[in-house]
Amino acid sequence: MRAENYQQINHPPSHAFELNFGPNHPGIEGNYALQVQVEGDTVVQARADGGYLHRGFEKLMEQRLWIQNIALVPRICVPDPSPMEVCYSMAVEQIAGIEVPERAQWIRVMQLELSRIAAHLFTFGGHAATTGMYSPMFWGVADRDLILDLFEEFTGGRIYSIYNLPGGVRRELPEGFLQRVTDTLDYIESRLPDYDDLFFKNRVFIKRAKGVGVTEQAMALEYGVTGPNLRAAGLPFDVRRDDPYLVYEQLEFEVPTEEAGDAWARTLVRRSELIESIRIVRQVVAALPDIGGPLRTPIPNPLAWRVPAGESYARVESSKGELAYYVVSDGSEKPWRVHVRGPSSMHAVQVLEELVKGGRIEDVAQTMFSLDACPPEVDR
Amino acid sequence: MNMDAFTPWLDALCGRIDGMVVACSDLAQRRSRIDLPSEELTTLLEAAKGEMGFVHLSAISCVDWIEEGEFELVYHLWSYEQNQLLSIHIRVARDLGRFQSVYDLYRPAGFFERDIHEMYGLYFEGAPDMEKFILTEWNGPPPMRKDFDSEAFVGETFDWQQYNPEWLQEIVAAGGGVVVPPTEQRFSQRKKVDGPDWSGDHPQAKRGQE
Amino acid sequence: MREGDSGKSERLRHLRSLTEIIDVAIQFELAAAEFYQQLQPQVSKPLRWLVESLAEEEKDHAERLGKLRYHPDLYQEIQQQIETPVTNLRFSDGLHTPDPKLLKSDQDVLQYALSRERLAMEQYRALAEATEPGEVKELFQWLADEEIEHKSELEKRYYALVHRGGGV
Amino acid sequence: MSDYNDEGSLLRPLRALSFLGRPAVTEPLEPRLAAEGYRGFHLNEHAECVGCSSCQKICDNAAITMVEVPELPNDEAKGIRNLRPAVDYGRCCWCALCVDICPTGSLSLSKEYVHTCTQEEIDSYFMLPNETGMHGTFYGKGWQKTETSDLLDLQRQEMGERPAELRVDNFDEIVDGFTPEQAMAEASRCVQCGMCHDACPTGMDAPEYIRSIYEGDLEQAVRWIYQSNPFSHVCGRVCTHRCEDACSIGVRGTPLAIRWLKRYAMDGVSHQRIQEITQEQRAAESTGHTVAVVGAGPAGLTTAWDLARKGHKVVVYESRQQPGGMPRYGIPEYRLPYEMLDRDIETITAMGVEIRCGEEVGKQVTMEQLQQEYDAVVLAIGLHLGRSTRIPGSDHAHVRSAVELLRQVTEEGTIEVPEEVVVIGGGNVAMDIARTVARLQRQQWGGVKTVVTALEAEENFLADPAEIREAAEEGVTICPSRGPQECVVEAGQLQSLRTWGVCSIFDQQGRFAPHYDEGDEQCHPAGMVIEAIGQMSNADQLLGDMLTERLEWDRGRLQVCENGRTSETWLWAAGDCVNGPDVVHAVADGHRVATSIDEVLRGALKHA
Repeated sequence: MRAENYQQINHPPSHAFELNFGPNHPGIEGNYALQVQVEGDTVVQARADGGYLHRGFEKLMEQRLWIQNIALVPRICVPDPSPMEVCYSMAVEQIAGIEVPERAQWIRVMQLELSRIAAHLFTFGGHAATTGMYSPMFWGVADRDLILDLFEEFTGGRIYSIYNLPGGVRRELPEGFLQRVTDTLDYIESRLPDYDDLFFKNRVFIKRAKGVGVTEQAMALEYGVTGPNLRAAGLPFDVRRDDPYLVYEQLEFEVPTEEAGDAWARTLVRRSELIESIRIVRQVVAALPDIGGPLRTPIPNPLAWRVPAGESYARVESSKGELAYYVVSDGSEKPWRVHVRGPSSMHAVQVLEELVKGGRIEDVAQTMFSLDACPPEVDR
Repeated sequence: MNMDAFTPWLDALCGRIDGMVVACSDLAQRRSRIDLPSEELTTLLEAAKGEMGFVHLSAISCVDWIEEGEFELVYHLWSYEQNQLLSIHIRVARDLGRFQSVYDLYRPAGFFERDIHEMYGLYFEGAPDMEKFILTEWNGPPPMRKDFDSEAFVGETFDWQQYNPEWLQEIVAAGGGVVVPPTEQRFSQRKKVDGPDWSGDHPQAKRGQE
Repeated sequence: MREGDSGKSERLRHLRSLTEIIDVAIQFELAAAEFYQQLQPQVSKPLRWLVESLAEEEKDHAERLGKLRYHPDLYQEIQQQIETPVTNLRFSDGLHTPDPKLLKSDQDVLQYALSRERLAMEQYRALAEATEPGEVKELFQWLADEEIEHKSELEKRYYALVHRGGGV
Repeated sequence: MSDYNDEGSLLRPLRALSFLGRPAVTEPLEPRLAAEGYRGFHLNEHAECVGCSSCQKICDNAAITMVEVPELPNDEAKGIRNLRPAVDYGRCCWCALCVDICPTGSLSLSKEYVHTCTQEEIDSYFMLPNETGMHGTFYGKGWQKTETSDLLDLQRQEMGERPAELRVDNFDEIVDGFTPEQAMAEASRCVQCGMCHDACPTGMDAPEYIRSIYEGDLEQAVRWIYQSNPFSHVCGRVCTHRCEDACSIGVRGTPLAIRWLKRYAMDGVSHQRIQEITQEQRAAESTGHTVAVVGAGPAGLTTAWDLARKGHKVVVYESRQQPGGMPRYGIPEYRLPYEMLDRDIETITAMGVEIRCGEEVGKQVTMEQLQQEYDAVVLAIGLHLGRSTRIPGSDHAHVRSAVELLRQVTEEGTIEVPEEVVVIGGGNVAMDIARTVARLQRQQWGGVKTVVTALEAEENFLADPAEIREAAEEGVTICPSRGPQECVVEAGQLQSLRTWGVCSIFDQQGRFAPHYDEGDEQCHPAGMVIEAIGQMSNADQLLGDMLTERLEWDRGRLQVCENGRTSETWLWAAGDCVNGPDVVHAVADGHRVATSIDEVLRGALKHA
């Protein structure tokens, strides 16, 4: 909401104050607002306010050719764009009945997991910053950049890969790329003790994060929470394992959980997941040289391609949780409907409103970041 | 988890609920689709949630079938017990503009129904909050409706950036210049030609100079 | 100056012989042009342009030779007396006129024109062969080359017409 | 699960102090180049780009504007436009779909990361990419089209055809036609650039009918086809398909089989339905004007078709026993079954065109009569006479003209051929007669001994490459670069054709000027020599001396204005006799002439 349109909520004269978090706030990935009422340092009421990043993607997608949307979807989630293009491609492939060549599936897994590592590093940084720790923030952003270097090399773009097409991926990996992936993963692994020292096992951080923004399992299930936030409440559910796609069935990885469901538990789950993702990428790196074949099942000329009438609900596990695309085709050159189910639309609205209630002002930002709330996913 | 229970349950459900159709059920792909009359929705949701553990409402999708005058609502349910996704499809009249909320059964509906109300103008009765969320400052029609032309809105509301760089001035001076502006070829703006125009003389115009 | 005067008259004497050759050649070309001009109304209208263009060409050739005749360089260059070969008379052979009724088509007209050019070419070539090496021989050779040029130009038109089905 | 009870340590963060002892990470100030394959700013090889606008069509952000650059070549026949994409970097999203769809492969992206400027320099966001890039320095190509990323299908669907051994002894049509799957796949390759439309003499709406085929709506395709061509069955089979020469897919791949797609659409709709569809465009009322057309070939009948659907009464005079002109009397049936030609003609007569066969102008009826009886007359008599090389011996009775022989085959069904035949010529007519003779030889002699001698080297043959290939498959011997010198006759019997080798065929200006190697002499044994070289008309004979004299002529051909009108206000001329031989050109001409006549007649109506 623009400042000039802001109308103060009339509340009874009391010692309650109203505070606006956002739409520009360092505790938010992007632009988002949380209007909170505080009594003293305690939040008594909260209301999420979205729309600052609304670009009408779902409407736009109804006006564009099937493959043009590939250039659009990564923009729905800036910190973790790859699942968007993979999930959209999967949805289209399901409707059109396109088999994706095996090599492309492995490469997609690598892309998704690298993207998850980058996203988690980013979240660590952001989370650390909300608790006043700026070195881990710089580290998170800087180390994420090393992953972006890899993305630049194999997809052609640092953030928005636009690397997938329905049917596969757009180009072959560069010469010697897998070695550089290994090197970068080695480096990031070697950095974990540093992160532990400064962040995960930092007493200050633990004190700040423990017990903050608790989602017990029952509540998490009730509110539709997914992803690391659900696993931090003890439910070992992961789309990759339980509704598998691509070649995840052939990969070995754990689904780490925590029980407490608080900010620290969520961060610990992400830390474990990052290690699992490194493990997955290493398996892909080891397997890829032996997986030949094409990278892409050719699709008809995209200027004329008509996806047969039908619908599909494609799901992937993004760094934030269950990401799904509901795509409907009426048999024309463009989608009839694309519904993006961003995982943050659950934990960034109703859950967030609930969690900050009763907490302290200084924990609001931390709660948001520990939930890994991604506003563009909500706004679309 | 009792994986074998799902299909019999689905079959039995058809007997219990009038007009329910299992459009497809692919257990290996973990996808099933049910079509049913909108008034039976709550019955089905209660059964799914209570009997088969479909506790997770993954999403509610709305599709505007404008020519049929209907909104299609799709409830995507996931059962952590069955590891199955159940898509429940119902149709509601577009004109009516209201439908019952399932918030009492599924809290996530709070977000999805609010979103659908905002984007499609379909009001959900019994929902806790139908306030605007994303389009706080929007007073136009619900934009996701098929009859709202967002590009026309953009065209009327915003100016196209005008450029006149030196290289273009030179080309114009030499007799060239902009021939096909992007709007003409933009897929969404492309004129839909229904068929040949036989009224006039045989057209000979060259495409390159259009 | 006397030397110069006598030198000049000497040159003129030679020149007259050379110019005579050129004059004959010019006459040949002009006669051809005239022939084509007279032929024009006698052939079918669609062929007239072709006959006319041939007349124009022959006139062009004559003009070209005319320019050569008065070219000042020629005065200085030519040192040699010519014995006009007997074959010179052959020019007249080329001047026979065909029956216009036989020239029914563009192909007929072109064939006739080609035969004329071939004749002239052969004539100059024979003259060149019968002449001692020197400027005069070169002149004949040059004239022969000119006719080859005319002939090959006509041949191109002929091929384009007959073998490629295109315009003349 | 991690150790949730870990309380953490206050001292552990101090370990980070060790970073003070580590060397600092420094990055140089110079701009660094991006990775290979980075999607930077656009590069465009202007010499390769054909201005097809595919980049503009795929751009989801409307970032591309097509700008006409007058200094660049513009050649409709070759499918080259002087349009080049200009990119608005306020809109571009660097997806590189433009690169991957580019039919020529001229587009790529650079390895530069950054462009920025002040508001005053905002014009710099709009640029015309060239070979060097937007900052004037070439840093190497980043994202380029690869085989995997290429979004176009460059390979044409293989047209099924009967193998040589099955076709060489009969006149059944050779090609099978596309299956629906093939047609769909072939149609899907089209990028709708419209180069084909611009190159087509009659401006066929090929992009539209290809799209209709792709959409499975063959009736709509037929509608689009009939927008510009009543000889749709004929052109779907034997058109010289200049459209395919201009097709931008053909720059790197095989051009779309536009002609076969047209054939597919026409064959896919019943004859009955085609007639119904074409009747949609018939004028409701008659104008009362009458037009006579001389010659029932493509030009004449197209004129008649156009005029008839506009409500004029049209009578076509045809000297031969059947209408169709060259498609019937010049094209062998294995390429164009008479039935398909008959269908086209039936569609035309169903529009109300009356065809009077066996009425030869100059004999049964005179031009003067036509002038008096009709409001306008169209001369569309084609080029039905074959030229002769007039080499020595070419006046022998067994030295024949190809067009006459082909006509004889059509009229009589077959002719007797000797065991050895030599054809002179390298065009499609030469191939037609050679392959016809080959079939007859197979029928009459059990084997093929047909030799084609042509002045041209094989790469310069005027004939379609497919024709040459198929002729060779059928046993015809192709002898390129042979110049005919003499038809050798001994004791009144034709023995052979004597040829010289051709060392060069064009002069420096590209004009036809064969040079022979007289030492390279061959004698091709021949019981018959067929001359398949130039063609001509007998317009002046048909017109009569008076009219011939009255009319204006241009280089031996009837002089017509751009609309096909002669110097006589009542007389128009169309087709091969004006433009030279080509069926689709004749159709185009027919339209042009009909439009002109219609305008004149309507003008007369207004003034009357």
